[in-house]
Amino acid sequence: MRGLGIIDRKGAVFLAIVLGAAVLVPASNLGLAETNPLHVSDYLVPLLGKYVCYALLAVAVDLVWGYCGVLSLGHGAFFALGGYAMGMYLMRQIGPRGVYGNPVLPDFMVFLNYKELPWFWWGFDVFPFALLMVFLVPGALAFLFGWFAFRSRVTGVYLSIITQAMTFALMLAFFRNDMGFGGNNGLTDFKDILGFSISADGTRTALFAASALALAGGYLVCRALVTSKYGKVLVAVRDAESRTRFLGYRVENYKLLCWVVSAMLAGLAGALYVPQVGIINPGEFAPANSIEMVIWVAVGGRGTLVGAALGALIVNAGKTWFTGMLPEAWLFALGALFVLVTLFLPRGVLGLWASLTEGRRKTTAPAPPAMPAAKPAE
Amino acid sequence: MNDQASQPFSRTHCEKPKDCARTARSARRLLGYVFLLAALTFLSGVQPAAIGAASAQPASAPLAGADLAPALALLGTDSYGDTDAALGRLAVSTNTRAADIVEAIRDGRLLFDPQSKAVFLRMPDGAVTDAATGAAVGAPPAGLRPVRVNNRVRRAIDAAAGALALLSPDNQKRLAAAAAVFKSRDVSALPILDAALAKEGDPKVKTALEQARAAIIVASQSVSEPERVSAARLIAARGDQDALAILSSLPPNSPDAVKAAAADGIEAINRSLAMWAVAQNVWYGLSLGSVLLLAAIGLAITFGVMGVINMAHGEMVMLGAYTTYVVQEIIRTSAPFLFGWSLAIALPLAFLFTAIVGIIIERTVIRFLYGRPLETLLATWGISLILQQAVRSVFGPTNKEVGAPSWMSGAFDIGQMSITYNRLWIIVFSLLVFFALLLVLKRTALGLYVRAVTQNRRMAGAMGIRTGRIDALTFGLGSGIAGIAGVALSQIDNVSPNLGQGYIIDSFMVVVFGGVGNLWGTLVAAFGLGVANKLLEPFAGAVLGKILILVLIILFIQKRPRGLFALKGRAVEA
Amino acid sequence: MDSQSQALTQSLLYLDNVSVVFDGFRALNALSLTIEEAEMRAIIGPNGAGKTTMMDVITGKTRPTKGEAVFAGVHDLTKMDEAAIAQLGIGRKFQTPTVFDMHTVEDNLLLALKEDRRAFSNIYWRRTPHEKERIDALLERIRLKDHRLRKAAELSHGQKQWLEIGMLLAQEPRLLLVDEPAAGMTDQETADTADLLRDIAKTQSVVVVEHDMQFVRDLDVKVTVLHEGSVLAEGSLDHVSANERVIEVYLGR
Amino acid sequence: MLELLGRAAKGLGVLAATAALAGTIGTASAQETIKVGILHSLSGTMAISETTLKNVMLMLIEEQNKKGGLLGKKLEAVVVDPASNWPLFAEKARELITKDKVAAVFGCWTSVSRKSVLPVFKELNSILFYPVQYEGEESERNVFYTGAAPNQQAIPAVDYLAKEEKVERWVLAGTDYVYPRTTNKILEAYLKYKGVKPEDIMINYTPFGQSDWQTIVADIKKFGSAGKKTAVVSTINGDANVPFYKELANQGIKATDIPVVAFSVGEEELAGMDTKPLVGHLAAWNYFESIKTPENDAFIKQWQAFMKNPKAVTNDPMEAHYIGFNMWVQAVTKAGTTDPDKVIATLPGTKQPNLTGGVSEMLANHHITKPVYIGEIEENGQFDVVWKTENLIPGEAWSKQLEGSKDLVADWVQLNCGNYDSVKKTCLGSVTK
Repeated sequence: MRGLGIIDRKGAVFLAIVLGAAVLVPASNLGLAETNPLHVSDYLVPLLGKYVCYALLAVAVDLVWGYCGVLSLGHGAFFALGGYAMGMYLMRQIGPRGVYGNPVLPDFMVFLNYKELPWFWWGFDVFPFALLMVFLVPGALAFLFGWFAFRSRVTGVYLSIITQAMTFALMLAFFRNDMGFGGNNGLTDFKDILGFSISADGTRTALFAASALALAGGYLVCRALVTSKYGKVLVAVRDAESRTRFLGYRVENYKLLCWVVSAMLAGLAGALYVPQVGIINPGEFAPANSIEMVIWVAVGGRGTLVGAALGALIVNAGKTWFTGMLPEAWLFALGALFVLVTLFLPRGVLGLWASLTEGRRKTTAPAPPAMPAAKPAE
Repeated sequence: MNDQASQPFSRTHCEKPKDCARTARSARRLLGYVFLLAALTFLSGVQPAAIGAASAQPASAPLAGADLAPALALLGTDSYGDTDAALGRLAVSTNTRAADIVEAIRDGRLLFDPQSKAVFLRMPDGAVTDAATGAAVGAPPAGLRPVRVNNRVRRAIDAAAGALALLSPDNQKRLAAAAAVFKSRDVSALPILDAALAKEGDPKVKTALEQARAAIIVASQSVSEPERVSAARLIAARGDQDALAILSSLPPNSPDAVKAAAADGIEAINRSLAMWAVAQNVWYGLSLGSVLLLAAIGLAITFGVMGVINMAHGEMVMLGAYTTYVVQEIIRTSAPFLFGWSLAIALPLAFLFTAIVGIIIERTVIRFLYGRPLETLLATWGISLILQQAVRSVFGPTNKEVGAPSWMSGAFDIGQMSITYNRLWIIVFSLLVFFALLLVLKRTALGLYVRAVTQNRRMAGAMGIRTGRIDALTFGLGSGIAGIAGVALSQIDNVSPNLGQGYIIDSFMVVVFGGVGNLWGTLVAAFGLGVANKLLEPFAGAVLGKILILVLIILFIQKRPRGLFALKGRAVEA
Repeated sequence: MDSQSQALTQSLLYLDNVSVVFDGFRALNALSLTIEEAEMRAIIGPNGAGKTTMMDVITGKTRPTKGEAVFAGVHDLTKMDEAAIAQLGIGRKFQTPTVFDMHTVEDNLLLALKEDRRAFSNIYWRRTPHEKERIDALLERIRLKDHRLRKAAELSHGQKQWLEIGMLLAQEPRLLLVDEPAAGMTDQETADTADLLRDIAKTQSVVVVEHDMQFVRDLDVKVTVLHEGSVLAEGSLDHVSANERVIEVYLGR
Repeated sequence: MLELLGRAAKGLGVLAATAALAGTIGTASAQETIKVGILHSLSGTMAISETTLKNVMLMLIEEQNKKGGLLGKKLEAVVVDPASNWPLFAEKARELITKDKVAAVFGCWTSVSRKSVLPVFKELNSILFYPVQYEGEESERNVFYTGAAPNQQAIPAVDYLAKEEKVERWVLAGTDYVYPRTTNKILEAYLKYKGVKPEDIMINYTPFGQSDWQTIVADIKKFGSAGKKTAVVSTINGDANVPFYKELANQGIKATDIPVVAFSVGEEELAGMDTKPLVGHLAAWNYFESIKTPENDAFIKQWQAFMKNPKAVTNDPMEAHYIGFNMWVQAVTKAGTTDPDKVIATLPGTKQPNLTGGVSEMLANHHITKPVYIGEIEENGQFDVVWKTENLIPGEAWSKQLEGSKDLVADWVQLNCGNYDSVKKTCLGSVTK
């Protein structure tokens, strides 16, 4: 690859912060006393960990939306599938410590009278296999879906809506108890991961660090893609798809590649998210969630990977804050935030920062055009 | 625990099955006498006194010339068992007030005094009278409580009323009575049935009576075999679920001929029912489709025509539903007589209200976002959150009651398929809305401007069309239609702040599936998906059915990337 | 068709009896046309004559309802998609200039260069000196040397037209389809464009669709007049402009 | 106004948190008050049911403060909104316990929300009072279940129908999640044990928020017309009930033909329906607003005053919170501290008069004794109690009817175990830390 050439100034700052957090947060949580002003409380660590996972997810969404013009309203599906893969591993780790003390079957299977483990649960007690599935399952779904959709040139809002249909269908399917994924209750009450107790501070901080590293890694992967000639073609596809075709590029392959990569990153985010929040259930497939992910990206600034991560952080921190601060009225605040951002920061928070610094130096981030992605046929 | 506290359970003395059984049995026996006595009275106009003698059973002796007093005494004890028994007595009472009292019990207008156990009857006009005499009571004692009714008592009421009605001069009443007997299949009803049949003039009622009679004799040992066979045939001719029930529940010791006849009947009925079932499912599909259409049609304007990814669409529907609620509340409190019209009144108001809300949204937010469809998604999503929370804080998070006017409740049958009125009306209504909208867009100046603006904003502007205003009006129109959809949906779904969320996804599916910007596409898509869904449901079940539909949509879009009715040719790429 | 097409290998593009129908409307009606190697052809005709549709058929954007479209005698264009046809060596310039606004002039050309088009290999791509030379040469030729690092969006209309022609050249196609290159250009630019095209036509075949009669005259090549989806007349400009029907339906009096 | 105080303090707390987020000083909030966490969704799909419970808790706490608070300190309610989002429930629980240092939490409605917070309460060793009827099959050291277990609702209801209505044919209709699944499994086993033939039982599951009931209601009608008396046992979840009953009414199914007994439909839900067509359908609960006792009358008055709404209704989960809160108050007073371990140890055995004239007791399995009432829907949206159990029924954590759990016992007093296998004589699974 092109080594450090892919990191611009913005990216450098971003990576510095993320990697810094990966080291400092655990250090302060474990090393410093509760009373120390710099101590990061046990409450904050998993919370920050959750935000970081969301940030990675947002980066994944931004890759397909910001650079390839594919607005996915179904990325929650990939996120959740990655989460379920990890969740299944964690369930198997419980072993005989379930309430029914069944060494093999998770509790929900015991009371649904499963006699033995369904085939699709096989192997999930082995971490490497589970980890493989974290990438493979979302990747495979994305490949299948994208292969058909891009080949038959489904674009714009039509594509967005069928991605939504996809996640909606999956949600209904996973809600069914007959599916063997725990139905509405999903997978929960995890005990430990890789032998470490999931509720131990050490594990928590380790998970946070892992998430931070994953975010940094994911960012670098996306960055490598978008700064390559491949990335230039992607942007070309976003801005003038048919023109790109007439230049002889197989647009569908270009889309498919970044679609699958994005799905896998989303899956990874989900896998890191589950052990930190302690539950995965079909609610994660809800179309509303997928819409929110898009909103994080828009708030942060589309087409700038850093902005996506920033947006995820802002919106979710805001959510945490509002739901505690004004439980009755927080939706007003959140809704207002979305409206105001669209009206006054068309290029998101980062866009604002960019336009402030524009005077001195041009931002290298390709600012999104008047978003052609979802133009209904007129 | 004071006696007031123990009140509710004093009535539970019939918990021991023995008691219940006894009361039930006695009730049935009494019912028998009712028929018998009534029959006799009817045949020979002898005066009541003679009747006791005529019916020689000793058990009936206390009933002879039954007077209201014992019944009323039972009614004063506030116990379901007694009430049940009392109804039995009332039914045989020749006192002209009996019917009124039965009716009063049903309507909860029969009151009793917990202390004196005296029973009073509140007339529909509110005046309290002495139940026994009907004489107006100047100062009714305080703490009167209505005689309470439960399912068991309700059944007794129906039975008694039905029994009396078999000979009522009113055709409808006789018809209902016949149906009631058909249900109860009480052997002791035979004599009066025969009597009624003998004098029955109305053919419709006659068949009903005959079927009731057949239902009884087909299972009775005391009837000759050929008669029972023909009875079986007669019932089979009904061809409906009830007939099936009777034929399939024949006593095992019935003669083979009867059994055979029943078997043939069952087979025939099942065959016809299977065919009707398909028709029924199609109907269900159509009515589901009409709901989808209603939900989507407003979106077909704001999203389909204007290209605004309007996530607040569902909330417009919700606002429409709440408008209906408010209207009904006002009517309930200030003008109850208008209730039948509540929906009619709500429609224009809902349209205006949501349209205005829509226009405000358009002017304050959306107009800055044209040409940036995805920002509209973001902003309208925010708006939808705000609207939901607003409704939640104004009306509270719980469901609100929206009543159905009488003309929208109930059902009627076509062959073996039952059509509920509210579904029927909703289908009709959705089509009306659709074609009205079509007219507006195709025939009016507004429609012309709308199409002009949406097709080429700059050109339209150049031609002096005030595009801003047209945008506002168009969005208002779309929102308004969503509003009136809400009025209809309030009849079949929750009226709660989450109402809209339930429809937004389906709406988008329908509009996109039909082809954005094509109203006809929306129509076909809505009904197509509805019917497909309902035809799948019996085999796949509700959940899998829906999943299959979604997969079907995904695959279909592969074949037609621009929906059902996509514009072809250069225009698309232009 | 094969036996036939074998016989036609010498002609670069061969359209025979091509018809295209959009819900009842005949955009092309039994159109037949052949273009030779290194030939420049001007296509004129009133609006809706089917000029753009013809280009759509050649570039694989539209499938003909019936008829043959054969390239270099062997490739059946009706069975290939845009990308494949472009890789065969057919370049197209649109009526309204479509360049990648978000990319620099240089990158626009880079993306057009005749190179590996596969997604994966483009991830590991590094710029080669050879590519640089070619881009420099192209910039020279389309007179955008000083604008190399500007965003295409910032170019003037004429410059965009030229950039797009430059991208066309970068593809090194055997056949160029050029749709109204002179539209919205100053007279000077128009003249320059004509020169450029004539220059190109020395080595590659060019099909120019144009309304501007003066421009067509400047090109001074064989002219085909389309009307209602089929060829109305063919020959030198003077020859066709003498044609009664042509005058009637197009040039007018 | 107390709520405002609560919010203000909350605000400070959260500001502190965000400050800590920025790496600056995080201040622990003041300790003069005893904080009580309220973890009920105020937005999203569950707000419909849970908002009332938040309000009733605020009322109870206000009441307690009027009585002089607890251990000489005032109680302070800490309200958060988990927004019907299950992971958010866990996060908020953690926030309440670690940041706000609440002494106990009253909250959750859906099983999944409870499941999602369980690990948090176990890890941080705090107390959760769970006020909703649920599927059982659970007993945790840190959780006290004040709602009904299946044996306190479902089975008595079925017995009543079999006896009083002579029902021989059963439709078990539910929303497809764990509570209906378990309840129906228990009922199916129970009915078969009672000699009901398999072909006389029809089980049907529908997704959440099912709004088109045409087909299913038609099926029920069909199933019901087989000559035997039929009843529907409904575990259909809140939101889907309205369209379900509306469809019943439209297709002309009256309570006298096919009665429906529901476990999730209370006064609150009826308030949102046109009850005229529903008259006679039943519900099984441990509390009905219509029950006449001095305690209940007082409670209703207080509630309507608190809500400033003379039409405000009360329901079963509200009573559960009433019982649970008062039990907690007793236990804390008795223990003289809010320290979780001491309170958890003290709670079992605590007796608290419920609102319907009985005295509920917290059992060793952390469930409570409750009376069971069957009510018929009346036109005025209230229930007419038609049957009640002779005495209070102790809640069973583990169902006797289910294969997996029939041998399990929960006893936190002697055995200190939530799932003790009485056959293997071992405490299964993970013993709590």
